[in-house]
Amino acid sequence: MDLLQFARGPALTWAATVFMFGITWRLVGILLLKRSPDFSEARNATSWLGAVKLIITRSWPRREFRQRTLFAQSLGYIFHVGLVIILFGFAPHILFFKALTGLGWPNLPSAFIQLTSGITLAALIVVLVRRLSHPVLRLLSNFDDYFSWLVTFTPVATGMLAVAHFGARYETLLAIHLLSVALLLVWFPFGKLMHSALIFISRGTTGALFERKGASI
Amino acid sequence: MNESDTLGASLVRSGVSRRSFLKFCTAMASLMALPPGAAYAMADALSRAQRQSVIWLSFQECTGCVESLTRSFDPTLEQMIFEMISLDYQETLQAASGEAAELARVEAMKSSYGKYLLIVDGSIPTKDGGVYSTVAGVSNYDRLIEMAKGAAAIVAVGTCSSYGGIPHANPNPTGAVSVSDIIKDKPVMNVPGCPPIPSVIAGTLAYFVTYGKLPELDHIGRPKVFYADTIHDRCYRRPFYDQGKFAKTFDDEGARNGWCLYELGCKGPTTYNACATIKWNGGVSYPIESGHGCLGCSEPNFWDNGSFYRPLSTPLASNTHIIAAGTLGGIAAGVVAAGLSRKHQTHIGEEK
Amino acid sequence: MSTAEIDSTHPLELDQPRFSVKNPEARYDKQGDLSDAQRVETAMRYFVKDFGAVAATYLESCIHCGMCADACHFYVATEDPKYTPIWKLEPFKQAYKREAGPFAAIYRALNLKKKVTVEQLEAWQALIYDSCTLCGRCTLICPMGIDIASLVGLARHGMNQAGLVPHELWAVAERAQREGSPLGATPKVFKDRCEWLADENQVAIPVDKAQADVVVTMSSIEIMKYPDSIVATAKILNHLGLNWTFRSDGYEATNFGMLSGNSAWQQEASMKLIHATIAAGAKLLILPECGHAYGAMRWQGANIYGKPLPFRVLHISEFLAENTKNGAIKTKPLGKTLTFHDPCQISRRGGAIEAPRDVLNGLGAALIEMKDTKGVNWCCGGGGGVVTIHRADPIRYKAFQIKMKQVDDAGAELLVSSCSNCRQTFDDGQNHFHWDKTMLSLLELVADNLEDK
Amino acid sequence: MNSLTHINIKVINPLPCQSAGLSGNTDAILHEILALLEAFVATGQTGAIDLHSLPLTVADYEVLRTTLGDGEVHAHINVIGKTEVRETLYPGVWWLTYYNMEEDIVADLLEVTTIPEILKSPAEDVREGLACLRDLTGAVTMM
Repeated sequence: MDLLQFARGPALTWAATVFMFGITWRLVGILLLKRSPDFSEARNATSWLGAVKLIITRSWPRREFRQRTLFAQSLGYIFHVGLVIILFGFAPHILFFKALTGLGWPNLPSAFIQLTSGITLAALIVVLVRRLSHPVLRLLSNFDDYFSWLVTFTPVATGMLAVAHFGARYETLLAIHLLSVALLLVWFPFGKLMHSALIFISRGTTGALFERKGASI
Repeated sequence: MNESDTLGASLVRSGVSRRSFLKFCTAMASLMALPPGAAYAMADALSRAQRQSVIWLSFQECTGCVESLTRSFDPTLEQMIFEMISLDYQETLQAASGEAAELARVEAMKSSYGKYLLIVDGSIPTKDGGVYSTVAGVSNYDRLIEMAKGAAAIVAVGTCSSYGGIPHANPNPTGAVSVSDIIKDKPVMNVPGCPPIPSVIAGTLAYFVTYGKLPELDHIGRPKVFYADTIHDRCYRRPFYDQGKFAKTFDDEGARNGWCLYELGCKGPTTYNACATIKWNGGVSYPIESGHGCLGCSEPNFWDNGSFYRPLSTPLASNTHIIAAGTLGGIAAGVVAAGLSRKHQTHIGEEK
Repeated sequence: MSTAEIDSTHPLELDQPRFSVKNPEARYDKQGDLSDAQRVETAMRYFVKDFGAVAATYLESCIHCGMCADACHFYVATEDPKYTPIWKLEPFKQAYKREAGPFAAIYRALNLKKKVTVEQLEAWQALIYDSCTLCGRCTLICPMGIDIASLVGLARHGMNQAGLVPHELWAVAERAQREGSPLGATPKVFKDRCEWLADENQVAIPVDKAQADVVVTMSSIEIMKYPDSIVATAKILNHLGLNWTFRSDGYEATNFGMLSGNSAWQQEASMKLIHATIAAGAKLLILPECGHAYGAMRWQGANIYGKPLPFRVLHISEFLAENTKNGAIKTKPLGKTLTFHDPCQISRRGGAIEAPRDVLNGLGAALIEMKDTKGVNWCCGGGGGVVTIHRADPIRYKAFQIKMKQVDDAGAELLVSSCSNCRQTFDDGQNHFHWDKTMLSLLELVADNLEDK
Repeated sequence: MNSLTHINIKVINPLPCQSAGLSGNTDAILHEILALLEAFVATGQTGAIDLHSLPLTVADYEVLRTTLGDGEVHAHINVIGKTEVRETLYPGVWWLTYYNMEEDIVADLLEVTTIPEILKSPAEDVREGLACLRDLTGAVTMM
């Protein structure tokens, strides 16, 4: 079995298995913890509306916070949007999803994907530099932050190299790219990357609790 | 050296003019991307060389490789290689049969011991003592060991002898292996392809006859002159790949417009061969030009790389049952973890 | 440190703009005689006890983006990264990951998250208590929607059980538990005061009526420092002709058990009010101008009681708003511009955002909103028990400068709020900076301008 | 669709083109010829360029063909398919095109030399020819 076969075969299978195993473990482990009933008289009965509202509105900062968080927010948006475009717009990726789910959709031009990848990589590097240099971020950061950055950065970088056939033979680059994705999948449930699922739960929880009280969300 | 023993002399005897020989050398040099001047040096060296003794062993194979070489559309040019070699044993082509044939092999081995070139097509079954393929009562394995001893070099023609090929494909019932899996102490060159391009077989043989050594090989034993680039690198449809224009089915608008076949499972990006440049049937076409994706036949394990129509960027197998089991396991682990935490918390509550 | 010692060597200081215990010469920021190991063990157990699904969701969700720092007045005022709100929870998070999270077994087995140490907990005392007013501004900036303030509140439970509460906060909480009030407003003092105020102001102040429709509570800060609020409350309720009463078995609305992290004390204080209201057969419990008292009773009271409360709970500003809107309270036009400081626990976290504005609207006052107002208002810096802690004064004053600038920029003639703890923090800040703005009480403003019937 | 010819396959030219279908490689080739010719004049060193190995468009070929033009010599060799040998407008620069029996180009070369090897009569052939001629004329074989 060569590297590419390993990457496309067992590596992806087991990475996906660990991914699903870890995600369900973590989510079930959190959600099944005890929950106390709230007997207080609700100000607003439709607390689920608050959950929806906060999930949507927290996607951009309130006017009052805009000035202080503009840079961080923009940076976050750039690389997140970039990742989404790359992940869901690039033809080979769509084929990947189609093979898994049977669902396909039109792809974006490859040149546009390459440009997006370049911008995303640049933004990710700025993210890292900022994390290393900003006093607050440096204090907060731990292994998870840096490793999660690495496993996000690597697939983008190796993907770009594979598309450009640069640095090694294509099958090697493709294998490395797929292995880096496997690493991402394996790490995903155990680190902060889980925020892509938890963001809805966390925002929704606060939104519902606060809407009940009529508190600011 | 007696001049009448030279290749040049023997060519003349068999009616090949020196100009046509030079033309052959020019074509071969161009094919192998040798420096343009090399054709003359090649012709010069060849005409003064002795005919190379070649012993060709066919093992677990389909004879497609020999067919490819002998039935090419352009017989005179590629087949000229047969003028340059003394094919002392080839079961399909030789006139002799039975004991006479085996005797010819032994004879050739003795007379050219240490100098003959051993060509192998077909894989070597190793299971059950190699009983699945025998010639004259001798297993392919034993015959290869025996014949490899006196060979100057070995050329594995075709994917079967190079990498095991189709007999090696899962579940590999005969325990088929490649030449290089068995022979470790001789230079082995792989000329894979199912079958290899005739000019590639001829070109690599011409190189050995000319220079007395194997050309530069890549990491899996293939001559770099023919196997340095992927089909994808040299594909005329490549610009469509770069633009992200893909045929989605074999008869859609994209297919009619000649768009890239990546999504239809083309293995061009990971297949190293010269099909896109040399092409087949005398340069007429090659699979992609005929509208079908590359199967990757010159690569190891090409038969086991999922469906020929499965795009390269997709997982090889959809092991949904394993992933589903993982998901269920995760739910179980989550329930246990939450249960333990709750129990722990209740315990603390009671302590108080 | 024993109880007697607290009373004798660290007495209350009631002659300063800010009421607390005197600044201790020697600090005792550890309570009880637990060994270090026991303190850690206790803190862990009580941390773990609190990790329900909600807290777990929050603790799992943090992406270390650091934005919460930009919402926190202590960080913005000092730019010291340790005041980043989520950093204040580091040992708490550590305990969660190690002891209660879904991967706790792995974290423990591989020691990926170290055990929390007593040094860590001591160092974090200053972050969990001194530099967090539980104002929840960070909750509004968090892109993951994590309610950081609620987590700090939970973290205080373990700290309290481990005996790691700042000296002054523990002293007032302990006194509140023992005497019924953190600042010496014992039932006797309270009753005497009401009697004296009634005489002095010619206003009926019913105490301990056996039956009443409305039970009213006060904050000890009001009782001891702003007794006019008692008079104002009485005036308004009498004006409305309601059958109301104070109850000497349930008058103290502040809950230092909650602020210091002592759940048992918190429960006891809340149950007093609940029982008193039920005993009076009242349908309404009015909470005074006190921020955390609102959160403690309005949103946690029923959960402490274990079932829905058999009466309504209103903050005085909500009560005033209801009666202003229905026309029961009529006031003389104020004719002045004013700006309103939203108390965090009532506005941002309590949900009573529009009530004070409805009241001010009824007063005919020209309300000039501050730049960041309502839910995103800057905290005064004194909530969550911080104002009692002398050690926290330097950063509290720094944070207060943000507030002063906000008020000055609004440029209104009057400054009003509806929280006596904010009010005393403002008084203290005004005194410290020799500022020209004095914080007024919304309640008193209404009472002073009542239209005679 | 009743015949294969109705299948509408358009084969496109893969090379990136700048203008008028040119890849830009012709300039490079012309400069290489110049360098080879200079070297040949100075030192007598012959040289060659294998056009088959270069990515050239149809338009490139056309430009090269018209730029180099046809010189005085145009020879045909008939061995296993034809071979065309042309001198260009620039003496010493030869264009050799080798075809197989199916008339596909198997090699396409530009040579810088006085006369391409393939035009010369090989010495052995000359000797053999001499022998044959002697046999024919009955002269005494001296070899």
